[in-house]
Amino acid sequence: MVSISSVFERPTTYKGIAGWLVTVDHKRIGILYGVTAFIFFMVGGLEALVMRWQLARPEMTAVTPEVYNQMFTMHGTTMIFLAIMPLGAAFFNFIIPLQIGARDVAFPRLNAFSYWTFLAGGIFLNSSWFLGGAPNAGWFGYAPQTTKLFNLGYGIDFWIMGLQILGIASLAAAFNFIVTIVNLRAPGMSLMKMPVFTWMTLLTSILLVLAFPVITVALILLLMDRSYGTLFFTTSAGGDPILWQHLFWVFGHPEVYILILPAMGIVSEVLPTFSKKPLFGYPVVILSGIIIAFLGWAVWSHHMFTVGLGPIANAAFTITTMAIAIPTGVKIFNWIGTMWKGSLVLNSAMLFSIGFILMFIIGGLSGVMHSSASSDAQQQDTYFIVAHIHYVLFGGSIFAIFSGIYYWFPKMTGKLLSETIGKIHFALTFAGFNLAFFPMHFLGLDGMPRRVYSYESAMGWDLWNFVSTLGAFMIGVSILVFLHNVAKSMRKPNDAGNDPWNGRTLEWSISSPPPVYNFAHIPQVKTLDDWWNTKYSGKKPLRKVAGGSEQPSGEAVHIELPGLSYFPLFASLGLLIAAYGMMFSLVLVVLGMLLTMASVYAWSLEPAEEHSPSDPLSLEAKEIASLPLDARTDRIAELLKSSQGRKK
Amino acid sequence: MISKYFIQKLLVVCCLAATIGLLSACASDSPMSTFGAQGPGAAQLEDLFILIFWAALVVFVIVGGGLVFTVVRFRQKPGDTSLPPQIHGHRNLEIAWTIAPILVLIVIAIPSIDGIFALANSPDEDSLTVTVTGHQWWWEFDYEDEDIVTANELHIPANTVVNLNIESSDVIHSFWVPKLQGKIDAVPGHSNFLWLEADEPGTYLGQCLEFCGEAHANMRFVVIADSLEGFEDWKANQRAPANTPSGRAISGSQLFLSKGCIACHKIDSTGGTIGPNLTHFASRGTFAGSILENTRGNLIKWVTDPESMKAGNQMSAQAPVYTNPDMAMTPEEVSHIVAYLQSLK
Amino acid sequence: MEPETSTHHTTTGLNHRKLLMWAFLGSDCMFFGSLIATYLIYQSRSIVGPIPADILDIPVTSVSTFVLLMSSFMMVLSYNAIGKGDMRRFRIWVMGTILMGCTFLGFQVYEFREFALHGLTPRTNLFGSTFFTLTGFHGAHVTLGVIWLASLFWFSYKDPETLKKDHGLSVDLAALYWHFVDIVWIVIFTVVYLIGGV
Amino acid sequence: MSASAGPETNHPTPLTYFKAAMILVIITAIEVGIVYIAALESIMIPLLIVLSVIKFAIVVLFYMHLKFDHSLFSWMFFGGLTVALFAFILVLTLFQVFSSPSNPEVVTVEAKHGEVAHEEEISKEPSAEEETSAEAVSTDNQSTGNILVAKGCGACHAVTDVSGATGVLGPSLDGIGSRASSRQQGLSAEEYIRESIESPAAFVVEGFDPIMPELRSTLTDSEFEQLVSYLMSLN
Repeated sequence: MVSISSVFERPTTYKGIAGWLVTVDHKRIGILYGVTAFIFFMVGGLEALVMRWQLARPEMTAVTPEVYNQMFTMHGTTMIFLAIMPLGAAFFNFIIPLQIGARDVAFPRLNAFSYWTFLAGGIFLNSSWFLGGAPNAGWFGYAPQTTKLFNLGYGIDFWIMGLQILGIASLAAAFNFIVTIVNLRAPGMSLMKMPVFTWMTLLTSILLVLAFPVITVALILLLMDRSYGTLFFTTSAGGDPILWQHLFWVFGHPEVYILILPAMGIVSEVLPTFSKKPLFGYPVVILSGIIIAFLGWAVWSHHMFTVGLGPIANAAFTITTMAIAIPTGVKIFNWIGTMWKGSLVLNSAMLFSIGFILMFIIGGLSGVMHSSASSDAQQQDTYFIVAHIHYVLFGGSIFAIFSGIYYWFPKMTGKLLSETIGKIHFALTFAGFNLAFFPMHFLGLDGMPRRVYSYESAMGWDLWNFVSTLGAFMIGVSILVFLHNVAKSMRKPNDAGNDPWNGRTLEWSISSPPPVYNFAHIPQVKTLDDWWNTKYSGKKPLRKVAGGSEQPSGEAVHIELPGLSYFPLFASLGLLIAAYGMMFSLVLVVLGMLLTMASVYAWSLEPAEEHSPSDPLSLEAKEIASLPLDARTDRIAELLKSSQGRKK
Repeated sequence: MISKYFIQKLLVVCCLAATIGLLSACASDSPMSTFGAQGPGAAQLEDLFILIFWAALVVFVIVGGGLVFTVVRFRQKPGDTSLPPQIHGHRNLEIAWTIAPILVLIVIAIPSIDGIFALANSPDEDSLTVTVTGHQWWWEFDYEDEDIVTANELHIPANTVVNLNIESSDVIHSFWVPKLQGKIDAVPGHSNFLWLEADEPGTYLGQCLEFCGEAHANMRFVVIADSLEGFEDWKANQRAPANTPSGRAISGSQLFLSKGCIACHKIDSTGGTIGPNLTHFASRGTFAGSILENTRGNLIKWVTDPESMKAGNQMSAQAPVYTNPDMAMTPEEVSHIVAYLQSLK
Repeated sequence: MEPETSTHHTTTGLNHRKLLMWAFLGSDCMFFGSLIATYLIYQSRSIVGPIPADILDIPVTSVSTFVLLMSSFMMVLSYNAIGKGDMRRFRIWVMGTILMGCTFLGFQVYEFREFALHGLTPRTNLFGSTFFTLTGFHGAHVTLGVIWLASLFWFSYKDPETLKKDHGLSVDLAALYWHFVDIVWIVIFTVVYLIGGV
Repeated sequence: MSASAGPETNHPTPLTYFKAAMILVIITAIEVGIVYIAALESIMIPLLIVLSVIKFAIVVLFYMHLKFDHSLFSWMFFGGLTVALFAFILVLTLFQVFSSPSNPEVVTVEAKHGEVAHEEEISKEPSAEEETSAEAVSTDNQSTGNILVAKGCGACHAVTDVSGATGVLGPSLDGIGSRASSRQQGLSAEEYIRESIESPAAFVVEGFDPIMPELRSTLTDSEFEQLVSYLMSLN
């Protein structure tokens, strides 16, 4: 095949920044996702602190109402699309191929494209602060507040185009993980032998590919209204703002499960490991995950109980919403069942998981409180709802993500995080979180509306707002403690070993950090928790510590790895340029789209697995593949050691 | 060991007691609190919430307590490296804890659905009807049968059902008087229904609850429940034509025309409908989305520079006196206009 | 046009790219579902005319529908040809599909122009907004399909052997996309033109 | 190369494809026929839906060869389709698309806008005018006269026939449609009116103060067009 290499030499470098720019390795992409998303998480957190500062006392004037509106819009949008979702994606990327015994994801270059597009969307969205003001109509962007008639600036256009770009990134990633999980499982790993985290990733990806097209359409309608004068949300022409709400929440509710299902998956990995027991009722946990994912399509109107859908619709959605509590409750009981009679190792990862369950119980119960449409008439759009979503998304998702970080950090870096600092981090987070968000229940029941930049002392909301602000800053401190922990760990030599937690799933069977090709030999899976069962099946694994998969197989394997590529990066860059063009210049739109299209063409003509002969990785992989099974493990350890030397 | 468990259980109980104490403590002092309902609508919702709250609390104590107990009881003993029993599940137990939440949910679902229909159906459909229109950022109350249009202050007779048609002229707002009834959104192009009833004469705070733009936080209103006679007096006053100005108010009334205020504000039958109807402005206790007390000092500040009193308001953005330097008012002109406004009893 | 990581073992024995295509088509159902639902909600809510019955031309659209259905027929024949390694027939049928796709797009351009002349633009009323958006996005899908097929046509000269690989997988994927665009039109033709247009 | 597009031998022959194409064409012809047969009006919609579902199924099963392929593909496609059908039928139900137009909530909304497409007499009316006027703007004077009042113009400007427009602050608008063309050199009546609304300070009639507020931003494009064409009609 005549490759474009005549024009464009295929990248070969793995070193330095250039190595990261052209990488297609799922582990590197996972780390990129994690680091980028954590930075956005801190940006969103700073926005939250600005808001809490403004609300610490009545009638503060730290920010203007307009800036405050931009703050809460960007806080919500950032946390959902730029922090929690991509932090989940970081784990998908790093862990899923390892858990299912694969060399990489199904489409490595598409995976790189997902990351770069996500980064482009994040940069684009946040650049709005410097280009005429951030979006200011809430993360839900209700029309007609977002139409040109009521919102003239560029902010909403940034929001629309930013979400479209992030939608492309999320869709590409979700398709990738569906195919990966369906098609790249190790031999013998049937669906019911898949780790729970892998299951929840599959469900999340399915929800994503079904939910995102809906918001894409809604955003297109809004964009056309704003840019081309269509009438979808122009009420004087008969346009109906309720249509926006339906489209938004048909997407928005599954989106909530997109945020929480990976968290449930992480917790379902951490609890059994540190209880030294299998997950209690594995099939039931999977089934309730499936039920939650699909009931999610029948409950969205509970976000709209007060828009006047009529009593019959409200009653119907009350019942479906309450029904969600059943599979959720079942999961919680199964988690407690997992710990029951276990031998619980209460380290940082486990503490965050236990904290997750406790906070999620509170968030779930306050959710049941306003699943009742009539009770919700007194709670909708008050701080009670703010408390609820933070108990679910912070007490839920973020706690689980921290748990996942403490759990998998040794696998990702080869280094253990400090347990002492980890426990301080947990204590600060737990206390700060409850201090910040529990009082919001009181504020809501006392009638404090959401999204107000100020309040009067006469309303009687002073005390709890002040307490809440204290808690918020405590969370801020806890993040600094966490960063300190990471920084400290990164400076010490590798000390984790391959399997520091006596893990259950395949990722613990290989070295930490794993070699580029993950498994020198694709494992054969016989049971659920295969690695654990291998270890305890009577015949002790010969070289548990040395790394490398032990399951022998007669099949001769030729390690082939995806080739590096420039084009995912260029395709994403084109999208970014085109998005700016949508606002400032048609020329940029054309240039950006041309760049993207050219990159996609070049990409599809570029063979997936071709390596230039000088590619060091290719040589390495070929060398490993040629070794006899016994010798591979040692060679990998050697290579890893020397690659670390090279880095310094 | 046992004493340690005891202390931890005690801690849990204390936390819960504190929670309940806090819940009841915060109920009293806020004028917007959803506790201490003052009308039958809000009272039903409050009863419902308290029922759900207790159900939730029981569930929390059982499940959360169970979790804490499990964690404390089964934590790894120092030096213990043995494997616990490997239990994979227990079918009957799992069926039991699937059914248990269903039962709890049925208990709260029935009164919830009852509440939904109670909220949607007026107990007295022929009673006084008011059309409420949300504007950025103030509320208009139109008593169509009585030929009265007012703003930011909804007068109702106490002990009487009042039917409200909730509409919007621009973006989505939400009408909420927590002491009297649950909220409902004001959606442009739709007409939503809500009914209210106040047990006693009094003043009840309300606020827009759906984010509606820059001055969302400053879009409040009050519901004033009058005695039956008081309400009749109020109606009679509101129906009367505006007072004829005298003294300084005469020049104020001329400025009201020449400065273009009339383009948005109606007095009697002339004027626009973009801003609040000012025919009986001086009879209202508050203005500017009910955030400012209707005093001379506040009025002078407001008419001089509305933006400083309520950021984002439409008047400072649109009225030529604020946008066109040639049209700006002198302090004297302001005081004349305020005199005129204060004469509109 | 090499399938990614094709030489690897796959759990189901199915090709990655084909799985991806079907997942995408499942997802695209939600995309067109949203647009069609928007159309149905708004079709009778326009405040000013023209309304669908005034302006939709069923006979003309029936012809363009026929064209699109026939393009699907040709597409399936070209897929059949590549499966048998018959490159000549493949080129004939795929070119036929491209031309029919272009004809369909021509009809759409004619229709849009005609409507604009009769006072219906996306800014006229809700019917205009939803109609142009729905059929416009369908047209965009057709355009993308035409570009895709044209690339395959070009590729059949450049590297015919790769194209024949895996029973013509690359053609199969393009064909699935093309047929999907066809079935979306089947729904639009019924819902917008036949039911809504009279 | 173990991963293939599926067992090719199972796929239908060109003859099957041809038969499928013929069935598709015949069904399409029947569908178009049904629309023009008055006798079938009452069952037209269900009939059309059934026929298009058959067409849909033929293309999916034969042309997209789901009938012969791995069942996983069917799961993926019909899974997406099912969720789409479920969610959007629910949405359409909530918007009462399937219920009769006499439903009270629909009437509130539609009565406001004064037109229901199902009620033929009303909806056909503007269409007759459509033929002569390319501008899709209703020319019902009274209703656009109302816009004058609703948007506050009537507070300052008077129009004899409109009861709410009695203001004296600004010039009377009677006959503006014919007068406006002579007001400003080089500007047509329509251009003058547009300019005057968009930037009120541009031309101030002698004897009046420059106090007209900028109200263009409170009007939607279609409202603005209605207002302009209404003013143009005042001769």
